[in-house]
Amino acid sequence: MTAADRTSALDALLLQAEVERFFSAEAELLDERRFEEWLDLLHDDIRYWMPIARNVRFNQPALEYTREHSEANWFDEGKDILRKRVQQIAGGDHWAEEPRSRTTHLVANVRIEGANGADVTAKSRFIVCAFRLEHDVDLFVGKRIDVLRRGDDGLKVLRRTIYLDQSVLLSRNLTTFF
Amino acid sequence: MTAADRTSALDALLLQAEVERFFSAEAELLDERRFEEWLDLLHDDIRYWMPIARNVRFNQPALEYTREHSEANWFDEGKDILRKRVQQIAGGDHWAEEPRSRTTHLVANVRIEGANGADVTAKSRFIVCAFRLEHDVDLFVGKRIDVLRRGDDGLKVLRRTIYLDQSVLLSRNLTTFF
Amino acid sequence: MTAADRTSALDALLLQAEVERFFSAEAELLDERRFEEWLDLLHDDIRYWMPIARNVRFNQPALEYTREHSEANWFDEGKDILRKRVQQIAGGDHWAEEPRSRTTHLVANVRIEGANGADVTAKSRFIVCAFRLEHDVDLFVGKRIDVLRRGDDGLKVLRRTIYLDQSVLLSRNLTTFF
Amino acid sequence: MRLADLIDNDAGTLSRESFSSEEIFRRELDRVFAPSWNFVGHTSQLARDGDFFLSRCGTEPVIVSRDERGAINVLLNSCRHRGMPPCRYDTGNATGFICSYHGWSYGLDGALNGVPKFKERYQGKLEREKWGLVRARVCVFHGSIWATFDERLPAFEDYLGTDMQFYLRALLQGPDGEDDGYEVIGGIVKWQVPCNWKFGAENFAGDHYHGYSHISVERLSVGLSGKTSRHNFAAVKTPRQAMSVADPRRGHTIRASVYKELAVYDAQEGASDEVNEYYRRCHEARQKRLGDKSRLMIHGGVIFPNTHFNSAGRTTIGLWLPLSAGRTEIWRWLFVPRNAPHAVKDTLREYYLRYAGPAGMVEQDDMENWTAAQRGAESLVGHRYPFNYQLAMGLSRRARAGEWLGDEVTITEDVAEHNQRAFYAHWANLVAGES
Amino acid sequence: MRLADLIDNDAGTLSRESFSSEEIFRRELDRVFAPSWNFVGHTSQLARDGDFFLSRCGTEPVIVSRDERGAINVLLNSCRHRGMPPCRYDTGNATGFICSYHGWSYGLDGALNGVPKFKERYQGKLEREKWGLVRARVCVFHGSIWATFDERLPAFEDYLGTDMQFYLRALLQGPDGEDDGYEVIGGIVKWQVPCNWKFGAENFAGDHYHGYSHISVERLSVGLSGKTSRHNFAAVKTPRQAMSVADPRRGHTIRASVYKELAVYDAQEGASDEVNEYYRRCHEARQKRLGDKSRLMIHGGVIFPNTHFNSAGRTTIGLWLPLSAGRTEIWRWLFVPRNAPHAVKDTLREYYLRYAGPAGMVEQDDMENWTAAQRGAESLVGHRYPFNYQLAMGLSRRARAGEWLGDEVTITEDVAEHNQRAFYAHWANLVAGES
Amino acid sequence: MRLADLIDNDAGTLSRESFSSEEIFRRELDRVFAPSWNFVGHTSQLARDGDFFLSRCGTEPVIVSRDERGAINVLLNSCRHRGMPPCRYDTGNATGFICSYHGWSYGLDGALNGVPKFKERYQGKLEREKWGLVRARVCVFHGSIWATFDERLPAFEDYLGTDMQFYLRALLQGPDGEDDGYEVIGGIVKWQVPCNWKFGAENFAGDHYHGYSHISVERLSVGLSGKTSRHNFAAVKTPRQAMSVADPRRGHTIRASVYKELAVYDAQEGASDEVNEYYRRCHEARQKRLGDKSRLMIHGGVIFPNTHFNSAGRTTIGLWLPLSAGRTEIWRWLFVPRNAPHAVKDTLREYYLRYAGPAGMVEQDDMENWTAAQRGAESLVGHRYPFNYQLAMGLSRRARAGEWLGDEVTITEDVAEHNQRAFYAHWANLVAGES
Ligand code: FES
Ligand code: FES
Ligand code: FES
Ligand SMILES: [Fe+3]
Ligand SMILES: [Fe+3]
Ligand SMILES: [Fe+3]
Repeated sequence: MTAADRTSALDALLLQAEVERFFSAEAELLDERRFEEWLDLLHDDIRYWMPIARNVRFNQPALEYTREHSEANWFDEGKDILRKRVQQIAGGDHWAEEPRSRTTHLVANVRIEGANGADVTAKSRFIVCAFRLEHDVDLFVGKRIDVLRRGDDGLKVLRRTIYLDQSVLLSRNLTTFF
Repeated sequence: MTAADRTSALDALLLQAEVERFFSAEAELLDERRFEEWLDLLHDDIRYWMPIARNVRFNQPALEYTREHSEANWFDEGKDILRKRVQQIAGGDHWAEEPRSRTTHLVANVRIEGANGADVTAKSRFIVCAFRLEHDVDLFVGKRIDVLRRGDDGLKVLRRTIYLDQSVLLSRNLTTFF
Repeated sequence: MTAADRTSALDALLLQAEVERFFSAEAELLDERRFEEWLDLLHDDIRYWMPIARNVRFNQPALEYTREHSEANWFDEGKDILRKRVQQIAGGDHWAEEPRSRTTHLVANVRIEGANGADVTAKSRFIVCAFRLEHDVDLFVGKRIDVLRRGDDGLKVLRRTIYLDQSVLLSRNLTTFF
Repeated sequence: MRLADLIDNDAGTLSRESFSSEEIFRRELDRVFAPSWNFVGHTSQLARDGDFFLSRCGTEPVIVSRDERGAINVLLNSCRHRGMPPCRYDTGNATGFICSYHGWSYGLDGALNGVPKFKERYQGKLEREKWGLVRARVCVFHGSIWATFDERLPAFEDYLGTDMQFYLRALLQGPDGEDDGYEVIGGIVKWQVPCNWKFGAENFAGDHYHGYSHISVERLSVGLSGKTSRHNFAAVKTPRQAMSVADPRRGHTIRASVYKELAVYDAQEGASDEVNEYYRRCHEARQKRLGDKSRLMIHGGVIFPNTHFNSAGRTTIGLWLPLSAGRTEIWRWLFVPRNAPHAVKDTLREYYLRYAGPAGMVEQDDMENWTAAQRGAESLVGHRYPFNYQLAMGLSRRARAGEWLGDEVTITEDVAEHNQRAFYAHWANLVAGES
Repeated sequence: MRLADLIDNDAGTLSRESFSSEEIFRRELDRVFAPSWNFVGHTSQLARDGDFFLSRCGTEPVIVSRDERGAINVLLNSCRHRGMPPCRYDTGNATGFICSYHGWSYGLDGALNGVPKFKERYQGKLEREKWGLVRARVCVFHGSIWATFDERLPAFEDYLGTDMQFYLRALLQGPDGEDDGYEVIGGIVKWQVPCNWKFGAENFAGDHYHGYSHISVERLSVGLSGKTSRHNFAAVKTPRQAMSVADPRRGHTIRASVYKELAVYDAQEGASDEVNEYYRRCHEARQKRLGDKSRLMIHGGVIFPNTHFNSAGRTTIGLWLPLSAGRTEIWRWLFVPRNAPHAVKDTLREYYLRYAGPAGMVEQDDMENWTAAQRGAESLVGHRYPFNYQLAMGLSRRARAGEWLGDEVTITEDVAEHNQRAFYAHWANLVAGES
Repeated sequence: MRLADLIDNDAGTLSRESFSSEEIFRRELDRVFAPSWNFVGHTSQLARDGDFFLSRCGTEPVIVSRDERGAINVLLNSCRHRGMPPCRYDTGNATGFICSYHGWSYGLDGALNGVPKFKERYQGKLEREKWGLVRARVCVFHGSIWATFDERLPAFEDYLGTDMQFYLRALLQGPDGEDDGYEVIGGIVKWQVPCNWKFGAENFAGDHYHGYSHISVERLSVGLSGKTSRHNFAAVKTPRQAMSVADPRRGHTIRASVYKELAVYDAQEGASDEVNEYYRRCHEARQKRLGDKSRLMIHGGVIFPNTHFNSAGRTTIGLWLPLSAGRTEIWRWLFVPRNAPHAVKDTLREYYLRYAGPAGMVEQDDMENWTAAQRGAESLVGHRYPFNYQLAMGLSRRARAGEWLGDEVTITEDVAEHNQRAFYAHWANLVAGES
């Protein structure tokens, strides 16, 4: 390929690596329970949305996931609520997380779908395992679409859409972040 | 290292990134049920093979997986049959996939083992989760070896070997692609 | 960015790719049961440590994992013991692995935390699945911190810390390597 | 253990085996759930003819459908030929249901309309009219849909009783006091909890006492008033009296408060000006419409055995579906005022999502505690030490006859386990009594 | 429920609890599976002395081995000392089996040959000849291997009955009509389905009626003829009569067709010239060899209780291994004509793989429907509404005495639930009858 | 099966259902575990007042705490109000335990100290002193802590019996023979095995016979002597006599050896000079302190029913916690000499980690075999073929009265299933006998 192609190909690589590093570092903050620092990775205007999956006829895909801003969702909120969740866990009196769960956030298949201006859109797959107390195990599996916005202090999550594959949640709680 | 080494190292990186992007994009097509488009990623001469695992004596590894072209396998077919499977799901009358399962294809440990001429051989690990209806969960774990052939319209899967770790399949069906 | 920045960014990429390739190749050796070759990837002075997780008060994180060199751990050993484990499996008379388990080692979220001199420190997440006999399935999930030392024959694992998320191990055995 | 020893109403104690014994669980299915009316959904989910959704009637999977004549049907979702569910979509619009096994087809009302090879091979042997989907008895009460498969059970209104009709109707009144004032928002929240279904029942019935469970969220402000605490009404200055209301003969229970005087609107839903204004107007309209009765604020309750509702600014209805003694599936419907502006609906919706369910900052701690308490119910040594329900025992009384609080019910003011005792007394009669 | 009410043969109905009750399941293990002959494998899997493979005899794990004298043994795979399975390899060749717990060693015939410290520490107390692996009774029938641990059961031939000997023998004849004409291809397909084992039994017994399950694959061409449809014989123009054949006294059943005249070969296996030619030659050889009887085409059937076979272009034998009332493990052996060229074997093999098992485009929809139907069998309200088996009731008759279709069996022509009724009538006798 | 047929003491056989029947399992909980003393931990885990850790007493979750007065308490970890465990930390230091459900608070001794709204709403109805955490009876024996919730059970010393007091005391003596010579290292190893708890019991009771399980590790050198083999004492040249010691009336058992003369120290712990020197000194101190009795080397044993210990260079105590007939949770405490230098403690620790538990090169093969043997215990045909316990039958004898080996116990020298027979004879009396 031409030198120019090569350069832009390498630029794409650098961006890919930056995004993957961002997601890995984010996962570490969550698994190490450094939730305050995690909040700093979220844009102040973040929309954090996890719809509920429904079983519908093959030709009605639009019905499959509950709609943002109008239907019931697992999560459909902004940074204010996310901050409250962090404050709740921090106190050691949020019994659903006291003692703390041991979580592993695994992010894979990161693919940058596009970048325009300051924003990068990335698709990924996740497996989040949460172990707590002696025997409890929860497994959360699905897909994520992130819009990352670049600012003076690097990338921030501007929008996160989380598609959880479960319909009836087989766990009692969703106390972990995705 | 020398400039030349560096250049070839970066070339290797570009190839690695291209293959990972290919697998991620493929996984998205499957999880988004864009099966027709997925077929376009397969070479017309593809061999799609998933042997059955057997428990054998440590010094008889050759017996561990059923042989291609002569023994029973989970899959051992070409594009014609894969296309029929896609056509079957497309109708909305393939009850095992109606309503559709919600799948997540997670591909990791992608390692390019070699490239000769137009062909690239890549090893990887996969976890495929399939959720359907209210409560059903299937977990498929194993290894993949892909031979990708480069043509005018990019890479195509020429050969896919899928080693599923289960011996007795603990699921009722294998309606997802790997 | 400046040409110098770009160069060092690309260097970082090359290192990242090298480490990921190292982990992928290692996982393949384990899953293909090429344990002798796997031992060659370990530094002669390796410390291989997997502590036991405890449920403790949120403000006593230091108590959460058993301490190296003084408390009970799942693993807390050097190359000599690891070699014995390999020799034990090799004989075909280590019943816990005869017939052999079918394992898949999946490593993700590889993030290089730092490199000083010959040593590279990398954090990662793992899912290890072990299937054996007709129906047995074990799932091991957690985090890894590796210190890799570069020598004449490439990188070697100098130190591996494995944080398994389970507290009570829900499996009868830990016959796989992590 | 002897069933007669399950409960000691005088001591105010209940055996832990009530929560952990699979034998008692099987009796519950037979004697508590089978002979009960169950909430299965709301008319706002069936806007057009042909609309349907899947639900549960106790343990039973049902289709709730609206047919060509606009009638609402509750059908056992199981083909009469080999049991296959003819409907496998959570929701949709259809003209009928075809079973994917052998192709028998049913109408929206459950009628068996089509049978392959009917003429040639059944030759009149198959009486088609007798082999439609099993139809449940249905009652629509101020928009809520109720069903039972028990033919001998009294009509739903009698099952409720006069007083509970009043309370359930009140629950379904919009913030302005108008009947059937709510609609369901799309998406039923469904999840599972590894505990006995009665931990939920007694919590919704009248657990004013478990504040300690929620100290973490009480530190924060999650309500609409902007005030610290999880409840909107925490902002209201008008003094009120908490009370537990129970129908001992039927097992229904209500958590409520009565304001000592007509309450002033204190911006308890003052999340934004628009929302604030809406609720202020509703508040006034409600006082005008209901007068003295507007002093009543229902917090929630339980229609025996497992239909739970919340109110007091959060109108939700939940089903606690028994899977086993130690496992329960919960379905939760979220309601918003039918005529409210979008901003109000959306504000309420967000409040529900951060409050309730597995992602709810409040209910997460309930779920955790119930799950842990279940382990205690399973302790074998523990079986020698019953649970304690003595809170405010002996302080209940018949509601003042003739007064609008009802005269079939008994009441305890302030924090109490009055409703739990009433719930379990009725429950134990059914489980342990002659059948 | 009362066991007497499990089945109503006159009404043609069967209780749903037959599929969902764990109590009935335990009776089945005792009264249906224990006293039965079971297919455990095929002689082609044991080419050399010392060859062995693991299998199941009903619920029991067994070793099937060929010993030094060429004899076939079926042994309970459980050490007599502490129960450890002495063989843990699915297949292989060995001189015997050593238990990895304390090292007792057994011969290929199960004899206890070696006991550590036998002389010093057992001192004649241990009667070694009495402590070999438990041996099953074995019968080899035209290449198929059958076993039972029941000493009182009649010989396999009597268990089959005269007519079923004819049908099973016919099944095992190659496409050219030669006896024992098939061999197993390597790799037994094993998987689990969350449904009762009898959903499989009644499907293989005679469910000609569930075409609707397979409309998706019928749209496509998956057979060898290249014609649309899943079956090769769909290409045959010679008119034929479907029929269900059952032995009511033993519970065995056959799905079959009889061509109204000697069938013409219509390239139904015409996947390629080579395959086509092979089958044409076999077709003619078969007609020459069997004459009028070559009009019979067996589709499949069930040797009571849980050995299932398919035929009519797909020769496979399956075991439905009961794990619980609601869960079953399936093992499937795939057969190809012993003397066919590789191209034929490979073509058949690919046809099987796309047709059968969890990756089979046809059987996937069966599995899905059985799984869903199991939920219906578990419905508590459903227990008041039995399953319907009325299809073509009252149309069965004794086979014409003396004719080659058999005279112990009863037959219904065309689509019917005749075989299911016969299967369940016999099953109910065993489960509910005096023992 | 008839319970009377569970065991045949004369034939030396035991029914496989003893390991697989859930009915027998329920009887075990009631008749074996409830009336037993259980090891729950060690005083070295409670260095300071306020220290606590979670443990199990048979099936029961308990808190083991040291209160303000230094007293050790074993408390059922279940709130008396609704059963919630008031302590959810595996270990820590606290002034008491607050239940997170409704906030009842308990002291380190289990006293119910705080009840929200106690005065206002319980109004004397709640007798607080009667509603503390359930306290177990506790006995501290040479540093080990034992507990039971059975009030009628004899004192721990009588439960042990005179001879077993001697053996258990000896086990807890340091390598220098000093009483209470060990301390626990941090971190209890916990895991689950899918087999019946008695496979562990009989292994620890006296399975000298399963060497074949460990041939892989015997090929290697994992002991401290550097010699091939897994055992340190393999290096000792002084001849010794293996023996099985059992208390038939109580079910306790000991695996031991007696050196034919005072043993010479053969660097069996010679991992390093420092370790070697330490053990040489201890060896001499022990012989001086114990004299002739120092010829005794305890390998391990079982305090009936499920407290297992290892000795002979590896001092560990394990609990086999019954979850179901087919599943067991194991907790393992690892001990090091209290006064040894760090090098010795660390060397021992590493030896334990490579030897014991799910990552132990030795015990991995035990776990695998027990798991596989459980499948054999579940075989239905197998239920007609009991397990064999005939090894060295008829060779046991009463210990020489008056001699220090004890006179309540019976002994068999060399490899034997003597202890297993004694264990099961006592077990069967409890399970099948009149209660
Ligand atoms: S099960 Fe519905 S048609 Fe047969
Ligand atoms: S169990 Fe086979 S030798 Fe002991
Ligand atoms: S359960 Fe402990 S205070 Fe209520
Ligand atoms: Fe609450
Ligand atoms: Fe079918
Ligand atoms: Fe052992």
